[in-house]
Amino acid sequence: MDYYRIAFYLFGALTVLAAVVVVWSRNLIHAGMGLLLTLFGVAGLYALAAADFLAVVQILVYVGGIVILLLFGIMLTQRIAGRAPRTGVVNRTVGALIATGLFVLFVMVIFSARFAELPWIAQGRMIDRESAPPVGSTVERLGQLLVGPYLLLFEVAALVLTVALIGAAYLARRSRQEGARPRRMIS
Amino acid sequence: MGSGMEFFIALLGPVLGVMFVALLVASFIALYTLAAVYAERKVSAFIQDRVGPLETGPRGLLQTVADILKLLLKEDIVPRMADKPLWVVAPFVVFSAVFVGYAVMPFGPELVAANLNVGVLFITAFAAFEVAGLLLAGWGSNNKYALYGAVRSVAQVISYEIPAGLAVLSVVLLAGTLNLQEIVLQQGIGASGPRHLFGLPFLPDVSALGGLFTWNVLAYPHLLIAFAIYFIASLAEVNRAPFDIPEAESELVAGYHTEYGGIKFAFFYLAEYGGMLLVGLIGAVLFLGGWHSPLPNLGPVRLADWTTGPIWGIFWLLLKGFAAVFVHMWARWTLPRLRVDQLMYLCWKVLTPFAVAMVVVSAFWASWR
Amino acid sequence: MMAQRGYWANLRTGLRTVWTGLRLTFRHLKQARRRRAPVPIWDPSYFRQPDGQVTIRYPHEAIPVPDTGRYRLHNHIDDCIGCLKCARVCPVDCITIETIKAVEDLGTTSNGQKKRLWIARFDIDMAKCCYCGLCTMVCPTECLTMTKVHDFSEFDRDNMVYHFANLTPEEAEEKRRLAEAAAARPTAPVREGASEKPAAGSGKPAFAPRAVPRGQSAPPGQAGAPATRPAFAPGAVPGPEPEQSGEAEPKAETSSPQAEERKPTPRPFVFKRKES
Amino acid sequence: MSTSPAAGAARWAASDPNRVRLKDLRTEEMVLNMGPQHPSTHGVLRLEVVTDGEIVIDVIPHLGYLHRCFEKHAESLTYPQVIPYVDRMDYLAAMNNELAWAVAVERLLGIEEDIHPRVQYIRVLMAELNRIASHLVSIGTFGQDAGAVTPFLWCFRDREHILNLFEWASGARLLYNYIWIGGLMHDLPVGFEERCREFVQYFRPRVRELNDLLTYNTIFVERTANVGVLPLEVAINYGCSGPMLRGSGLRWDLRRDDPYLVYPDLEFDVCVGRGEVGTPGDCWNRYKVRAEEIEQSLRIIEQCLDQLQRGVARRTADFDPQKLCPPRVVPPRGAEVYARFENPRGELGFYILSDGTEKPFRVKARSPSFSNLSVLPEISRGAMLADLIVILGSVDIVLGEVDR
Repeated sequence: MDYYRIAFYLFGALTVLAAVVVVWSRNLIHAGMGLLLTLFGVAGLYALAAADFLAVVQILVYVGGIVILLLFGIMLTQRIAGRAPRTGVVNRTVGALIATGLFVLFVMVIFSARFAELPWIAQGRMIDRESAPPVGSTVERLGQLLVGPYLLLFEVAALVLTVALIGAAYLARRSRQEGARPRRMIS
Repeated sequence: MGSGMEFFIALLGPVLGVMFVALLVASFIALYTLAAVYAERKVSAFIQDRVGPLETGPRGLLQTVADILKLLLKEDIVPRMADKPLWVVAPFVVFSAVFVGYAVMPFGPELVAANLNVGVLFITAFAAFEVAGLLLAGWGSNNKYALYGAVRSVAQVISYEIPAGLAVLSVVLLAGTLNLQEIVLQQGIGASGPRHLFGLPFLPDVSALGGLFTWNVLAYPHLLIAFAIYFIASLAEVNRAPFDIPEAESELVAGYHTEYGGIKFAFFYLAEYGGMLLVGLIGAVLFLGGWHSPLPNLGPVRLADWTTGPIWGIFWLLLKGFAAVFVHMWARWTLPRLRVDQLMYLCWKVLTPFAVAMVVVSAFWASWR
Repeated sequence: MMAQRGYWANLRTGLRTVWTGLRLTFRHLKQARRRRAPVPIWDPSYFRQPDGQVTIRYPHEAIPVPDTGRYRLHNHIDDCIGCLKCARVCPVDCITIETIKAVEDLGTTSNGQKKRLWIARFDIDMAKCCYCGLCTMVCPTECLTMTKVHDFSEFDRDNMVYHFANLTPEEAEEKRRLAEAAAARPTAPVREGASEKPAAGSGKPAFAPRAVPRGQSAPPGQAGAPATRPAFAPGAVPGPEPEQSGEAEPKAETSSPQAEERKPTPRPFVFKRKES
Repeated sequence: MSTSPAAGAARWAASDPNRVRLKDLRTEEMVLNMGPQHPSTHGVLRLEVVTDGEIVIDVIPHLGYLHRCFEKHAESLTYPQVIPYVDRMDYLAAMNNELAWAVAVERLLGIEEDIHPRVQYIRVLMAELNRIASHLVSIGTFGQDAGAVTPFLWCFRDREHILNLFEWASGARLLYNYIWIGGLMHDLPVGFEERCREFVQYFRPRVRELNDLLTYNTIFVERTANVGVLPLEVAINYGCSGPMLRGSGLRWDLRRDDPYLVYPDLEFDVCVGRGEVGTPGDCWNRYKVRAEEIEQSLRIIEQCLDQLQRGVARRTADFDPQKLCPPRVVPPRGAEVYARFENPRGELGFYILSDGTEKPFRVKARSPSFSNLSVLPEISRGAMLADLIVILGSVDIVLGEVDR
C-alpha cells in the first residue's frame, strides 16, 4: 500500500459512488452534482496515471464547463418555485436491455484485452519508480501530436465546435426575434 | 504489528507534512482575510470621507476579529426549504477551490507546495470549479435572489475566462512552459538565455541586471496590455466591482449567499478575499516577476542579489499581491456596477479581441526570438 | 451610446472617465489624513474646515445644538397656569393636563400672571411627540420649552411619559375635595387647614418622580381626548404607596448645560424591574 | 406537458420530437417579490416583478405599507396643525411641503399677496436649499442603485451642511415646521445669510467632483443612458411631473409656469433632458436634470441672499414672522382651492375645501411620487432586472409621499 494506491482507490470509490448517485438520484440537480463528482474522480485517476494535462483539462472542460452548463440549463428550464426537478423512470425494458448489453460488452473487452501484455504498460512496469527521473510534462508531447499526426482530426474538431457555436448563436437569435415582447437593444 | 506501525508512520509522515503546509496556508488566508476586510473598510471609509472602524481595539484593528467571533458564535441556520446537502457543502466547495490554487503558487525559490508542470492550467481549472460551488449555493438556498446570483455567476464565468485565459496564454507562449515556478525563474537574474530590454535585440541584455527590467511586462512590452486584460478579467473572476454582478447588493440583496450566515458566510468571505489575493498573485507571477525583487543589480550595488531569497521572495510576492488587492478595493469604491450584458460586451467585444491580438503578437515574438 | 460614438471613441472615453474617477477617489484617500473639527454651523470657520474625514464620533463628540434646537420638552411647572393651550394645539395629542381650581392663593408666574389652578397632572408622552414645537409657541407664560437634550432613549415606553405635575395624587385628591367643597359653598371662607400648602409649588420638588399606577401614567384609551378632558376627571384616584425610583437618572440630562440650570428637571417615571 | 398526445402514449411524450417547438424553448417566467424589505426599493415598497430570466416582463408596484391617512387626519386638525403632518409626506423635502401647504392655505384665505417680502424670500431660500438636499439624496441613492457607493456618501456629506443650516434656523433637522401660514416660525438667525453664501461657494466644486466621479463615468452612463426611456406623451398621460417630465424634454416648471411667492422675480433656467448622452427621457437624463437643478437652485439661493442681505427683504429690528401669522385660520365657508407647487419630485398639489371652521372639510394631496411611480411598469417592461432598479431609482420616489 503506497499513496498512489490509496489515492487510486479513493478516487475510484469517488467515481463509482458518484456515478451511483447519478443513476439513482431522482433529483436532477443532485444527479448533476453526482456527475460533476464522477468527472472529478476521473480527473484524479488521470492525474495518478501521470496524465496531468489531461486531468487538469478534464476539470477545466467537464467539471468547470460542461456540467456547470448542464446544471445551469436544468435550473433555468425547470420549474423553480415549488418542488425540485425530478426525473421519472421511462423506457424500463429498453433501458435495462441496453445497460445489460453494454455491461456484458465492457466486461468482455476488459477480460480479452490483457492489459499486462500491452507494450507500453509492460514498459512502464519495468521503470523503477524510485530511481527513474520524474515524468516530464505531457503538454509538449500532446501539443506536438495534435499539430503533427492528428492535425486533421484537431481541425475537424475545431470546425465542429465552430459550427455548434454558430448554431447556438442562431438559435438564440431566432428565439429572440420570435418573442412577442419588444426588447430594446441597449448599446 | 511492527510492520503495521512502520506502515502507518510511513503513511502518516508525509500526510502530516502536507497537512502542516495546508494548515499554514489556511491560517495565512484566514489572517490575511481579517486584515483585508479591515483594510477594505478603511479604504472605503477614507475614500468616502469617513473614518471607518475605530472603536474595537486600537484604531479599530480588532473589528474584524470581533466580526469573525460573532460569525463563529452565530446559530447555524438551515432554511427549511433549502436543499440541505447542497446548501451545506457549497461554501466549502467555494473555499477549497480558492484554497487549492495556493498549492501551486511559487512563493520563493524552492518555496512551492506543489511544483506542478501544468500549474497555470491547474489554477484556471479550479477557478472554474469555484463556480460549481456558487451554483450549489444559489440552488441549494432555494431563494430566488440566490438563484439569480448563481445564474449570473455562471454567465459571468464563461465571459471572463476567455480573455483571462488568452492573456495568460500570451505569457505562456513566450515562456514556453505551464509551470509557474519556471515562469518566475525566467523573469529574474537566474534567467537562462538572453533577455533584452523591452525584448528588442538591439537593446542591451538585462538578464544579469535582474530586477524590474526582467519582468515579463518590461521584457515584452505588449504584455502590459495583456496584464491589463488579465487584471480586468480577474476582477470579474472574484466578483469584485465593477463586476460584482452575482452579488449585486442593490438588485440581488446579497446574491448567492443571501441565505447564509455564521460560519458558512465566513467561508464565502474567506473565499472572496482569498480569491482576490490569489488572482493578484497569479498576475504577479505571470507578469510582474513573481517573487523576484524589483530592484536591479547596478554595478557593484547588487540590489537584486541582496533582495532575493525565501523570505524576500515571500515579501515581494505578497507585496505585489497586496498591491493588486488594494487596486481591487480602490476600483470597487470608485466605479458603478456593470449590467450582465455589458459585462458580456466588455469581455467578448473589447477584451477578447485585444487578448487574441496579444496572443498573436506573442506567437510572432516567440517564433522570431 | 456605443453605436453612436463608435468603438474606439467609446473605449477611449471609458478609459478616460474610469481613470478620472480613480484619481478623484485616490485624492480623497490621501485627504483622509485630515479631518473636520465638529464646529457648529454658526461658527465662522464652519465652511473653512479642511477637506478630509467628516465623521463625528458621536458619543465622544457632537456638533453643538443651536439654541433654537427643538428636542425634549420641558415644562417649568412653577410658571404653568394650566391654560391647556399646549394640549389643544398639539397635533398628536401627546400632552395630558388635569387641573384643579385652587381655593387658595397660588401666587403669580415669573412674568406676573396670576395662577389659579393646581396642575394635578401634566404628562407629556415624548414617544408620541412629533417635535413640531407648536405647544411652546402658544404657551402664554413660556413655561413649556423645547430643550437641547436630544438623546433620551429608553428601554420601556412608559419611561417616555414625562410627569410635570406639582401635586402628588394624594395632594390632588385633597385639592379636589377642597375645590368641590368651595364650589358647593361659593361664599365659604378658605379653610385654615389648606393654607399650609400654598408654597408647595416652590418649596419642595413638587414634580419629583412619584408613583402612579401604570394604567394611569399613559392610559392608551385616553390618548384621543386629553385636551378636552374635564378638569375634575374621576380617573385620578390616589395610587398605592410610591415606589422610589429616583435613582434612575436620565443620563442625557447632564449633557446640556441649559437643562442643568433648570434643575430639578422632570424625570421620567421609572418602574422598578423585578430583577433590580 | 399539456401538449402531450393521446393518454396511452403519454410516457413517450418526453421524447416526442414534435412536442418541442422552437418558441417553447424559453425559460419559465418567475415572479420575484422585491420588497417591502429590499435594499433598493427606497422604503417599504413591494414590487411584484414577473421575470423571464433577467428580463422584466411586468412590474406591479404594491403600495400602502406606509399609509397614514394624511388626508383624513387633516380633516380633524386645524390648518396650522397640519404642517407637521405635511412635513412627513415627503420627508426629504419637508420645507417644500410646508411651503406648499402654507401658500395653499394663504390662497384659501386670500392673503397670499400680503405676505411680507422677507417671509417670501426666506421661504424660497429654504425651499431651494431643501431642493438641493433632496436632490442630493436622490442622486446619491441613484448612484448606489447603479452600484456606486462613494457618491452616495459624498452627497450625504454635503446634505449634512444643509441640515445643519436648517437646524440652526428652525431647530429641527428633518421635519421643520418652519414655514407657517402667513409667516414663519422664526426669522433667520443672525449670520445665516453669510453662512449660506459660504455654503454656495463650498458646494459648487463638489458638484463638479460629483460629475467627474459619477455623471460622466462611462459605466454609469452605460447603465443609465437609453434605459427606461419615458416618451414625452407617456409622461404627460401618466401625469408625471418634476424631473421625470423635464427629463423627457418638456420645459415645464411650476415655479416658472404657475409661479408663486417671489419666483417671478428670480432668474433661473428650467433644466430639461437634452439627450446630451442617451435619449431624452432615459434614466441618465432624469438624473442630469436633477444635477442641473442643483446648480439652478444655487443660483436662486444667491439671488435670495442678495435680497435678504441688501434688497427688499432686508433684516429689520421689528420683523417678527411669527406675529405675521393670523391668530386663527378660519377660511370662509365653502372656500376651496387647488394650489400646486414645484417640489423636488414634481407637482405637489393641495386641494382644500373649507366648511368655515378652523379645520378643513376635505383635503386632497396630489403627490408627485405617486404619479411618477405609476409609470414604472410602463417604462420597465422589457428591461433587465438590473435596469429595473436603476429605473426605480431614477423615478426617485419617497414612500412617505406615495402612501401618505
